Amino acid sequence: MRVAVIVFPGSNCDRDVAEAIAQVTGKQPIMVWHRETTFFDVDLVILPGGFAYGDYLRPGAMAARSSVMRHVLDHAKAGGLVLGICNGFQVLTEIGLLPGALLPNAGMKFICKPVKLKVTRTSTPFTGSFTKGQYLDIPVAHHDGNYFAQKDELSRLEDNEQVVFRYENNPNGSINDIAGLSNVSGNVLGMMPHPERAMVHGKTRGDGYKLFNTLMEMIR
Amino acid sequence: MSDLSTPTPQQIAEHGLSDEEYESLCEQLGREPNLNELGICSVMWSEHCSYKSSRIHLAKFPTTGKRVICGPGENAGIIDIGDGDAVVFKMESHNHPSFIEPYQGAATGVGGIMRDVFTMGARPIALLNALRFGEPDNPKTRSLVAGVVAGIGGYGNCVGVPTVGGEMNFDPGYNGNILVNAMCVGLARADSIFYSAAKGVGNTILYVGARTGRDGIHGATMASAEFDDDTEEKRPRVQVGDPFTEKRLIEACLELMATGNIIAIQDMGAAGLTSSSIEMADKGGVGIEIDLDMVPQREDNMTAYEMMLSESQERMLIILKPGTETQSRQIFTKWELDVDVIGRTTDTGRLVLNHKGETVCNLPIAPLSDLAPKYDRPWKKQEPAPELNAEDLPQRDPVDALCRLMVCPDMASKRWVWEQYDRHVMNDTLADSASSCDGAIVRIHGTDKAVAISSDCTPRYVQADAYRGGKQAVAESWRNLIASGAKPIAITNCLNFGNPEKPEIMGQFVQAVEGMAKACDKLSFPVVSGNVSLYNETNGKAIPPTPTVGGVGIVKALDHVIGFGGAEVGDLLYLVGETSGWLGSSLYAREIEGLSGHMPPPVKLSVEQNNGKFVKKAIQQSLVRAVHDLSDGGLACAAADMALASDVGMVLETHDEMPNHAWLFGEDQARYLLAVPSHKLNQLQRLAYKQHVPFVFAGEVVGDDIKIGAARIKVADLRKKWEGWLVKYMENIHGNAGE
Amino acid sequence: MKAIVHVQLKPGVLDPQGQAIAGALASLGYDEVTGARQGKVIELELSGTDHALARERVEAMCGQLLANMVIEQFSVEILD
Amino acid sequence: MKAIVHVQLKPGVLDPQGQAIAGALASLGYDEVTGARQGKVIELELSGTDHALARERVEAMCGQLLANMVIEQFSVEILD
Ligand SMILES: Nc1ncnc2c1ncn2[C@@H]1O[C@H](COP(=O)(O)OP(=O)(O)O)[C@@H](O)[C@H]1O
Ligand SMILES: [Mg+2]
Repeated sequence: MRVAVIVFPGSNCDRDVAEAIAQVTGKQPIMVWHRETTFFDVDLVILPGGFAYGDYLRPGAMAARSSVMRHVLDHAKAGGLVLGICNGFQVLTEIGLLPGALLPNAGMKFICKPVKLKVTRTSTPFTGSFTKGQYLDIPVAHHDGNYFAQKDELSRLEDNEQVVFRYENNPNGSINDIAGLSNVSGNVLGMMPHPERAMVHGKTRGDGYKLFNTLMEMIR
Repeated sequence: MSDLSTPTPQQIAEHGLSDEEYESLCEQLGREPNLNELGICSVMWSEHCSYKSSRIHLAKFPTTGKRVICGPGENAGIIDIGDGDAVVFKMESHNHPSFIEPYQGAATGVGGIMRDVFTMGARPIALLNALRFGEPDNPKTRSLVAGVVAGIGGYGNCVGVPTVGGEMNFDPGYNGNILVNAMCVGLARADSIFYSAAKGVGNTILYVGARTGRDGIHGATMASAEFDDDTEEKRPRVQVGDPFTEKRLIEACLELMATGNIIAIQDMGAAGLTSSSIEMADKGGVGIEIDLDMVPQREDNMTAYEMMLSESQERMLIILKPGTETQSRQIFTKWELDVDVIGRTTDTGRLVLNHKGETVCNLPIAPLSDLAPKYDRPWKKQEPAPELNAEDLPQRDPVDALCRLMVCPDMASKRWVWEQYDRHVMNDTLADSASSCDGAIVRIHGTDKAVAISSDCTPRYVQADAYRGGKQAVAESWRNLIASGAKPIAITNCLNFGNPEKPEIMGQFVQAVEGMAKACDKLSFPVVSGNVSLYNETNGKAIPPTPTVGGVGIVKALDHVIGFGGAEVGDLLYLVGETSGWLGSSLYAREIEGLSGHMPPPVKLSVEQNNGKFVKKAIQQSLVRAVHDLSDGGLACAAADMALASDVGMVLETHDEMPNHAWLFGEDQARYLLAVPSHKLNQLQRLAYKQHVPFVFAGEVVGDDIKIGAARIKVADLRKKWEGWLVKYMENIHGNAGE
Repeated sequence: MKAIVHVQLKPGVLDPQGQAIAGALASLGYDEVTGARQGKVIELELSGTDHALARERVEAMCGQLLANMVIEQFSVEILD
Repeated sequence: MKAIVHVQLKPGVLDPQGQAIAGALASLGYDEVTGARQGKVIELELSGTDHALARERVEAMCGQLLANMVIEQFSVEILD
């Protein structure tokens, strides 16, 4: 599996996710600086967590307008895989690869804690090895994870079964408990929780590991 | 004002220099300074920059050791943790700014301490904070808590350095003067550490980072002045932090460090360009000439005075090797940071500033640094505090008392705080505020080693007896590291006191320092960095003396990491150390009996060491399932912590000869509570016997209740109360919470 | 020249900031406040003198970056 | 009634958001932008009809909650 991790000024989970990928695939992903204008040929593009451009204006807004994002759009439109984690999810909504928007948490506070996620869509390369209704332990750490979509948009994405993960106990006010969302075809996934922080669970493999591993097996 | 004019007496007074100081300055210069020079001298001679009241006492700290690479004097202390790795750390106060503007004050405190660490070549890997607020009922407290916590999180989370621990107390003594002490720990390679000495003549001085604005002018003198009701006037001097710039600055500086282009590097902290340039010149034994027209400026028409005294954040000064300018600039340009050559080193031993075609300052370096005033201020020994006799206190329901202690503001769960901190970014956090471990544990990236970190101080002890209190703060830090499975190595500290010109405050300071020094010496736990914050007073009333200790230890193998959350039903509870039932200045005395100011517990350092050695062995030989040091609230509170963390019930023993309150809540030092699996008991007992360690049966892990004699409470009910206090308090938020 | 850009949430979009403000004001005793919404004002310094052109360009900036058209709407004022 | 509250950073106070916005606009090719500052607008729905009283109350809200007087300044408009 060839993987690219996009690095924006202010990204801060880029190293963490790259190491998670390396742990699963045995291969270092390529790190792509946001000013990159040449095409990169990979299977999966990851938009990592962090505070690209300090989350100024709106989280993900400025990152979404980086030159590299044109390639990410092309890649996604050609059916390539894109995973946006936390700040990466915000970038994906800002650039329109996913519908809706991520607003400040209902409590207006940053929240860092473990959460339980229910898998609600398995027909994606990211979740193909999970079963519907299965629970995953993957932590969140964000200030703006309160997913919102207008009514008709929301019913459309529910009808299309685009919701991939829902919170068991909604930490941020997210509409319909949405924690992770895909596009219709399932090749683009945005999620607020950080799978790269769930690589181990005690002495065994964590659910983040399982997610990345699923991805690798699907592609192989 | 004309910056080149000779200052008026009023201007001299406004700059906080005493008449004698001004005279001595003129004598050293051989003339009167102009206004620019006065501004520069006054910040350099301020308490904050010159440590004029504290220097002679700080010299009492032991600062060397087998593992010490760099002790106090540089931006941060450095210890060797083996395999070519080094850990760089320091703690610093941002008390005054945080009281004025809690969000920005705390945020810039975090930013400032990180710069002290990465300027030495280390990548910051952990942040902690020690916070002291006024009493919860004070109308300002709630919004100060909200603002400070949001500011700490807002900055650290954005930069992407985990905030892994800290402490938070409430006391009316901090009503008008809160304490915000931030600590940063960084990781470097021992063979690529960067210092601030500007060696060599004719080398380029590079300015990098944010532009200079008019913010924070006089911050250093403000930090050295008491508060009064006119504090409002000083408000516009607060600085706004920009964590996004800090993040890029870290990456760019580390990238530049890897090139080998740097001769010296220094962050611009208090007194900005002034103190950074003077310190670099002084350490390198050179002069410095700066062309102020080249300084990146945020605002129009800035004067020399403003540029030199600005405390705009996120700026660094770098001395480059000749010929590396272009490559160095490119790195900062890539990170979209301002960068410019602003001057060069000279052989004159002077600080020369040119602005708009004029020389606006020409001062010899030495009077500003080495020859700055140094005082042996008069100090008064504290009267010995009275002893508190446990027998004189009434008998009470022990479980009821336990509940009241666990729910008091100092003991109640701080979840509301630490859930706002990203504790896991960088993926190396093994134990944080949520983890029920006496120290925070952060793995050395890519290895099977870790550092343990703890921040500690018990101000009520220091208040009653500064010498004992100073000793105790160091001992508790050491004990916390032991109890988390680490070998304690060294400390940093932040000494928060009132006005040193008062002999009784100076007395607190001197005795606390002597107590700390004694403990550091005996425990082989040297001081490698620190910070002093004096004049923490409002309307003449000083804060409780608060010498915060930030301890760092090494965990050699990750399976040595232990906490107090692992106790299982069937385990036996054993108490390590001797219990006399010492209640003077205890949490019990304060919360239950409303008594304070009695003699705090003695700190016997050889006992501390011996007991610690035993506990370390017990951990390394896997003889225990959970370990907790005993501190506030003694045995009963440590047991309750363990019960809550392990989600188990406990039956606690009572004592035949001692009243319950003494046995359960006494705060004798050098003690630990262990949860021992029954099949390991024999082995552990033998070890205790061999090491001459008091090892006393204290109870059993059983059921769902905490039970003492006939009294009991469900652990689940205790949890609700313990978790509930701060949330309920903060949900009532009124007033301005910052951003 | 100067441009003042107002960015507001579209009607119907959840406004957690506004809600938090309304809640806090109520708990401070300002019972007359029956609702609050929070928006942004962005002030741009612009070179040039052509107002019509400036407006056109600033509206483009809004569409491209300053507002998120999924949830926000904007208005532009050009001043000297 | 309605109150429109504008909250802005005081002159001279660093505005990291504004700086980042100006930078982003420049890199999108909007070279005419020479500076940007970001502020807030808070719209309050108010019961009652007395404008003078409303203004007084809203100014109190600003001092107490809506603006951070250490680094911000505000202005209030009352509308029907
Ligand atoms: N201000 C704070 N920031 C982060 N963590 C905190 C803070 N205050 C308390 N904590 C965390 O809460 C836990 C309990 O704190 P405390 O009672 O002070 O510990 P102890 O007395 O055992 O050293 C610790 O893990 C500590 O790191
Ligand atoms: Mg402890």
